[in-house]
Amino acid sequence: MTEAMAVSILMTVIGAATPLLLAALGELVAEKSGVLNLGIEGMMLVGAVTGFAVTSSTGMHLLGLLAAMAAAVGASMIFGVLTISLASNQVATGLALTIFGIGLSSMIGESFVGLTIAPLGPVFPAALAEDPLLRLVFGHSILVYVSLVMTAAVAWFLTRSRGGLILRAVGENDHSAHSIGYSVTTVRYAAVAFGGAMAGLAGCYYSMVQTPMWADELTAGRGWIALALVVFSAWRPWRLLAGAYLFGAVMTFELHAKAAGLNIVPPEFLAALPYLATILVLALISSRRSVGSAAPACLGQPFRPST
Amino acid sequence: AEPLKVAFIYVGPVGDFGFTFAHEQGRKEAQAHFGENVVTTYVENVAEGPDAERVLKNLADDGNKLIFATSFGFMNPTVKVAKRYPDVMFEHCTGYQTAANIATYNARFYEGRAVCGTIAGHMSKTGIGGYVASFPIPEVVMGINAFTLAAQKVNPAFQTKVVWVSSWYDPAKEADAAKALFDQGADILSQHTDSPAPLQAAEQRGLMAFGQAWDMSSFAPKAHLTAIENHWGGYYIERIQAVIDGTWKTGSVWAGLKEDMVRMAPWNERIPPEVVKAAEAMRDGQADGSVKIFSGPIVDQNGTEKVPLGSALDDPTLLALDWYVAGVQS
Amino acid sequence: MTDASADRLELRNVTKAFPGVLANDRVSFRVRPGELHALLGENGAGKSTLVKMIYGVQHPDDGEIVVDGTPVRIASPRAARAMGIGMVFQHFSLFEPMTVLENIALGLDERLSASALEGRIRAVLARYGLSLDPHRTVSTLSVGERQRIEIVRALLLEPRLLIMDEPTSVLTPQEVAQLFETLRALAAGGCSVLYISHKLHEIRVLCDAATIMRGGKVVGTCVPAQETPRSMAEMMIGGSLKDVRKAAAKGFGPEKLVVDRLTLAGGGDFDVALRDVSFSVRAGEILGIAGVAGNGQNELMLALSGETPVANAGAVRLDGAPVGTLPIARRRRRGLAAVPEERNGHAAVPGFTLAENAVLTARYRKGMVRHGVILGAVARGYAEEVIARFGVRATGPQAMAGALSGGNLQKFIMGREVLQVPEVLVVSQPTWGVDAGAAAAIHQALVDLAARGSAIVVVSQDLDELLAISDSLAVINEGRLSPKRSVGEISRDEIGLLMGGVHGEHAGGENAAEREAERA
Amino acid sequence: MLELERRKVPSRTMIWLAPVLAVLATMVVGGLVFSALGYDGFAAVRAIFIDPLITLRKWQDLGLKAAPLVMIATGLAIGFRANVWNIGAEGQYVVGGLAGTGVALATWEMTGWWILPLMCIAGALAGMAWAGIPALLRTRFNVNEILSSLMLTYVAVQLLYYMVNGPWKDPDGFNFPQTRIFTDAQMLPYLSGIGYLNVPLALVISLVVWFLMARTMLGFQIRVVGAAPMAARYGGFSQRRTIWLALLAGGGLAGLAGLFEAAGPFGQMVPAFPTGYGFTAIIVAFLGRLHPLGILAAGIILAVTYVGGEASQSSLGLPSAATGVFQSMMLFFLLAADVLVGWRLRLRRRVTE
Ligand SMILES: Nc1ncnc2c1ncn2[C@@H]1O[C@H](COP(=O)(O)OP(=O)(O)OP(=O)(O)O)[C@@H](O)[C@H]1O
Ligand SMILES: Nc1ncnc2c1ncn2[C@@H]1O[C@H](COP(=O)(O)OP(=O)(O)OP(=O)(O)O)[C@@H](O)[C@H]1O
Ligand SMILES: [Mg+2]
Ligand SMILES: [Mg+2]
Repeated sequence: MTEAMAVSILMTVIGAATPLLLAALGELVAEKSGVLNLGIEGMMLVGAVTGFAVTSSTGMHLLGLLAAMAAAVGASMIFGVLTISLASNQVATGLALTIFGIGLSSMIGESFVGLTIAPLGPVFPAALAEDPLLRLVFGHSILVYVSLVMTAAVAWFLTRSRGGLILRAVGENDHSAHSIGYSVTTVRYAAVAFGGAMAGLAGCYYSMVQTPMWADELTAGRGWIALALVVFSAWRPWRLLAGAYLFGAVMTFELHAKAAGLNIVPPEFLAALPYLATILVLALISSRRSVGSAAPACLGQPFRPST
Repeated sequence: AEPLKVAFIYVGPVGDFGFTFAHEQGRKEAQAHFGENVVTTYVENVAEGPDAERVLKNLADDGNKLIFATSFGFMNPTVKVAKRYPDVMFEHCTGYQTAANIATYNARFYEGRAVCGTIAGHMSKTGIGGYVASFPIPEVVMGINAFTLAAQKVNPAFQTKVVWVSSWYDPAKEADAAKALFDQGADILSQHTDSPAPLQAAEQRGLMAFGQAWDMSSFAPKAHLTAIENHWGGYYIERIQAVIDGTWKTGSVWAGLKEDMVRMAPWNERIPPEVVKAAEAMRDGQADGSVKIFSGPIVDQNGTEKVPLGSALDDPTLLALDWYVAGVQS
Repeated sequence: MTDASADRLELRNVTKAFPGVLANDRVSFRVRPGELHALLGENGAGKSTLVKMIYGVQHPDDGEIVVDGTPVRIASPRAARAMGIGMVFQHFSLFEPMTVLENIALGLDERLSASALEGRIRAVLARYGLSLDPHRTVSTLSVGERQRIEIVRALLLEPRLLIMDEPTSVLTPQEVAQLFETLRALAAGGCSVLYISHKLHEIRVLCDAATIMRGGKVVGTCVPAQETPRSMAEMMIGGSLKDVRKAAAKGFGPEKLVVDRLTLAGGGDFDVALRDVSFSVRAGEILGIAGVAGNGQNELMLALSGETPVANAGAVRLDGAPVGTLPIARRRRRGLAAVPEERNGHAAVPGFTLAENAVLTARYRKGMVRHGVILGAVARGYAEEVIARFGVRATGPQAMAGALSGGNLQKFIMGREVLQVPEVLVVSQPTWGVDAGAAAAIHQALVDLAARGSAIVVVSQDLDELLAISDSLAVINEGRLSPKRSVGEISRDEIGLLMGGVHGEHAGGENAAEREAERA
Repeated sequence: MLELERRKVPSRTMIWLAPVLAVLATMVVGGLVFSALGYDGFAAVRAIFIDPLITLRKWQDLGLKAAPLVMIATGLAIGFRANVWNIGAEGQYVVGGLAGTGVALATWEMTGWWILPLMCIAGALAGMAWAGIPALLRTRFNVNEILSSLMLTYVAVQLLYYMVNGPWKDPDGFNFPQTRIFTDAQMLPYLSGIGYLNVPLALVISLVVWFLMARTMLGFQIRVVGAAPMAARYGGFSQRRTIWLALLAGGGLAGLAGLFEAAGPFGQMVPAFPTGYGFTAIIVAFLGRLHPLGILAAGIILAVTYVGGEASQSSLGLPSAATGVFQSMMLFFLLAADVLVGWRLRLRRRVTE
């Protein structure tokens, strides 16, 4: 294997991991505040189509990214109003959000099918990324760097900042947080909105970087994998990063194994591999340390303060 | 007179820019051709199976006299519904069951694949072609073989590496599959999945690829060398006219370049003139019947001679193809 | 700005309604600076609601709150804290997986660096002679230590009004004494304390003044030192209090329940399991088990009831037969009933009707199930019987358990078990947070059940309760049970020492040592 | 200002009224939104929600579509009641169909009354086995069943692809990935005017589950574990056993539903077998508020939107995505209206300000 080839494979791994990482970071923060949002896939699609549509109409990538975040935050607020203000069941609401996102994005995207945009390319000048190894450092789109910076930011926020302390407190014991004077509702809305914004960015990764186009169900179920990664990470940002890259590697391995003609196992088995691997790792992680203690205690519980 | 009602059912969204999109273009062409004399409607995203059966039945109930079922998986539902509506005509795309009121039609996509193979044989520097494939059905197997055989006529050492993505449509995975193929040495890509994602991957790497079902050059102006276009409009016009004239009869049509059901999209400027010439020779030869891509000798992956010199694979064998020619790595 | 002569707090006609309940009805009273002021009342009298409004968690519908002579609107706990009002809640407001430091930081509005905060915490601890490790995780702390977090959190604000809602229900007598010293020191420094408790003898020794509430209204005031617990209780319930009638001691019957060297490996963070616990209870006997929360009571309850069967069948014997490995339903069929301390969600399902809650434990002994099908009429009949015989205030067997007040639900639960006439009944905290009237009724039911020949084990942190109803007593500490003694033979002080871990011959583990160090 | 105020006891009226309100709100808001998008919104509402109900010949379509949804949702609701979140019914449905197919292929060219029952047993057992994996993972390794059941769905689909592309490919099928067509002995009886036998069976299953949940210890156990796990342990019900029970019930019914589809409308196994019933059933379960009879109604409502959605494509040119938008909107409104069960809206004036 040449150096260039190794770098190229690593680039593919990073590409597969980045949107998962983005979406999962948002979900991690939402879950830390006690909200389980199963609507990641729906928010990603809304973000993906909006990002593409706006970029395609204006030619400005940045505007596309911002609009995508705004649209996905909007979608997340439907979920927020229902689960936070109206205390509805989070599992059902999240699923409904996914179905809604699939339908809505398809309707918005109808007139953008068949169009393409200039992909959101590397941020650094191409000259910097000529050497394969440097390419590994400087050859990515802005979203890759955002995902890394956000991992550090979320890790810092949760463990070192006062806001993070409050967020964790709300997810751990909403009633206590309320009675010592924190607004559970506000904190959760903020966390859900953050989750939406990140899912929106993740969606853009598909529609603006990976495959600069719009087509129905462009994300093809990646939101669910992001959800699994959060549990996999035991709600820790750096472990999430590792998980996303591991998962990206497994998915890339599957394709390389096939391209290399490694046909000792049926292709269907390779296709099922990422899912089997997830289950296996979940089993290992969950049994070793009790995930019960890692999971925010109020995760999925509705909260209503008495006034 | 009452306009004739004609319906289409599609397995995917009309916006897939692939297989279903091409059928939809055919429908629009027919509608434009007949104007007010014919009313065409469609139902998209119909799941193969009971849903298709119900949709077909409802379309028949709604007074449609001719119904095009445009996916292989609609075969059994079509057969069931056709039994109950003997005076409605059904046209099933890509299947093999006919009846008094069911005709089948399909395109010889492999002829287009052979043209792509010719170009690949000339243009590939590494001698390795990549192939992003969906499922190993005869249609796909046939295409892989035709592509490889044509390329080997130019470059006998040509190899085709196949990645099965187990999906007709998963852009992110198709793109990653394309990248994996490039990383393993392929520099030219063919696909039998429906999204333009592999083309975009080729564009980003500065490599080459062929479009699927429709001219996809807008997605990859540099990488897109040509595409195999599915051109259904002519057939649709012909069959609708037959119903209007009362001359509709069942039958099995498997048409290709000759009948204009398969077309090649415009050649990319980067293809050198002599390669264009070779490609056009391959295209025109197949159209006039002078070139048969599946003529012997053909050796399969294990080295067994499948087709001896002097003979060619017949249609029934082709339609059940399940082995790969030597040089295919799947 | 603040008038030195003004009351620290004055309430004027404060009113608060919840659907169907007028929780506070024109409540007015005053608290002087430096005063230790008690707020008394039956369950549901409206005490917690009132103090939550003073702390800004809830807001009055009507009336006025005056702090230091100025009428104020207290929008939030943060606003309350800014006015110098601190509060220790009836139910802890702590975050289990976080450290003591983080928990305290959450209760402060100032932004302090971790080290500055730690310094301040240590200063407060030193000033009031309290001990607490700021770096421990809450989930590893005992109940007493947890409460200290809340107190430190309040003290750090240097409050001028400290509200304490039932702070002592989980503390040892020694810890209570220490808390009182802290409060007196605070009061001496000019801080007013508004103190809610059901433990009337504590109020007598601690408080300078008391306001008594009933049904959301203020019904009187008194100077506790001049009253007896009984007289105060009678003011609270607005009638006379019945004593527990105990039949003249006749001899006990045969041994019903024998626990023989019951040992449980510790699980979880707080490593208190059971070590060689042995005791026996005879027919007609009530055995009280005293101890500070978290010393193995829960594990003992679960092992006795069968909620978590133990490995050694002989460790628990019922009428001579080993039942240690049997699950709870099988033990119940053999006549062993149990009532855990938490009523909502453990002893009863809040979202189920009373009839369904009857099915929860009485289905076999009361024949409520045939061929796997629930006989609804039988269940309703039994629930009705419990309601009638135990004076449960509920609309009927179809009332939701969650719609009952805590005391009434507790009566229902006790009645549900007692009317099955179990051979052995094991109860934990039978009257926790229950007012005097309901408590008396529950105590009477236990005594009567024993008189009919059942053996009863009562696990409680309330020494007065145990002394009032038990025939014999044992103390649990760090998973060890002291030998059983007849109630007449043992003094309060002795019990207090045993609860603190002083066994005479053995000085216990680290915790006990720590506690002793504190006492010194 | 308008405030929500907790009711002492959940409102019985609202339990029934909320879904009705939700459907009405969907029609009104959906109509307005689609009009704003440039479609004939109210004609769309009529086509999607009303026409299938008033067109007699479409009733059979409704039954066909509703039967699998109702069966799967009924099983899932058992789990949801126990706080067990099996969202992988789609996978259980697929393996149920696969197991039945396996029996059908093994009994090829045999006849006998026992073949179909054997297929049913195989389908139900396979669904249970597939759901048993999350149960085992949850009870043994503490793995969240939401994720494991979902991941297994993708695995089941790949298993299906493998079988129809490989060992079970119809030898006379021109190498297309599909199995032989089942023989008459392997097919579910077709009752003219009603549909396949699974339609009446779905009704029977609803009633049976309703009785089990409302009247028997089994249902009691599941409800207690869901409502208060500690109380369940105290009552002598094992949570572990309930998790198993809940997942097996959901998996078994999904597996059976899969077999019914394979041996009914499909009549063979094809790659297009997974149709999303397993996911839609989750919506049906909630729309039916986890009550077997409610689920029956909800299954029919969803079937109406599907059938109506297809019709509106050819009649009004509405895109197929519109159906999903309407369905999710309906669920959003239901979840919002649900608040009224436990809470009441009331006007409250602030006295102190
Ligand atoms: N959050 C609530 N919503 C509606 N009603 C409530 C709520 N909390 C309590 N109640 C009602 O108020 C009454 C008293 O309940 P609560 O549990 O506060 O009793 P309590 O009198 O304080 O008794 P105890 O101290 O024994 O718990 C009950 O009738 C109950 O229905
Ligand atoms: N959030 C609420 N919603 C409805 N009713 C409530 C609520 N909080 C309290 N109540 C009711 O208001 C009344 C007063 O309750 P409160 O908790 O103030 O009593 P308390 O005197 O503190 O009782 P306890 O001694 O049990 O602590 C009770 O009837 C209670 O049920
Ligand atoms: Mg109370
Ligand atoms: Mg209180």
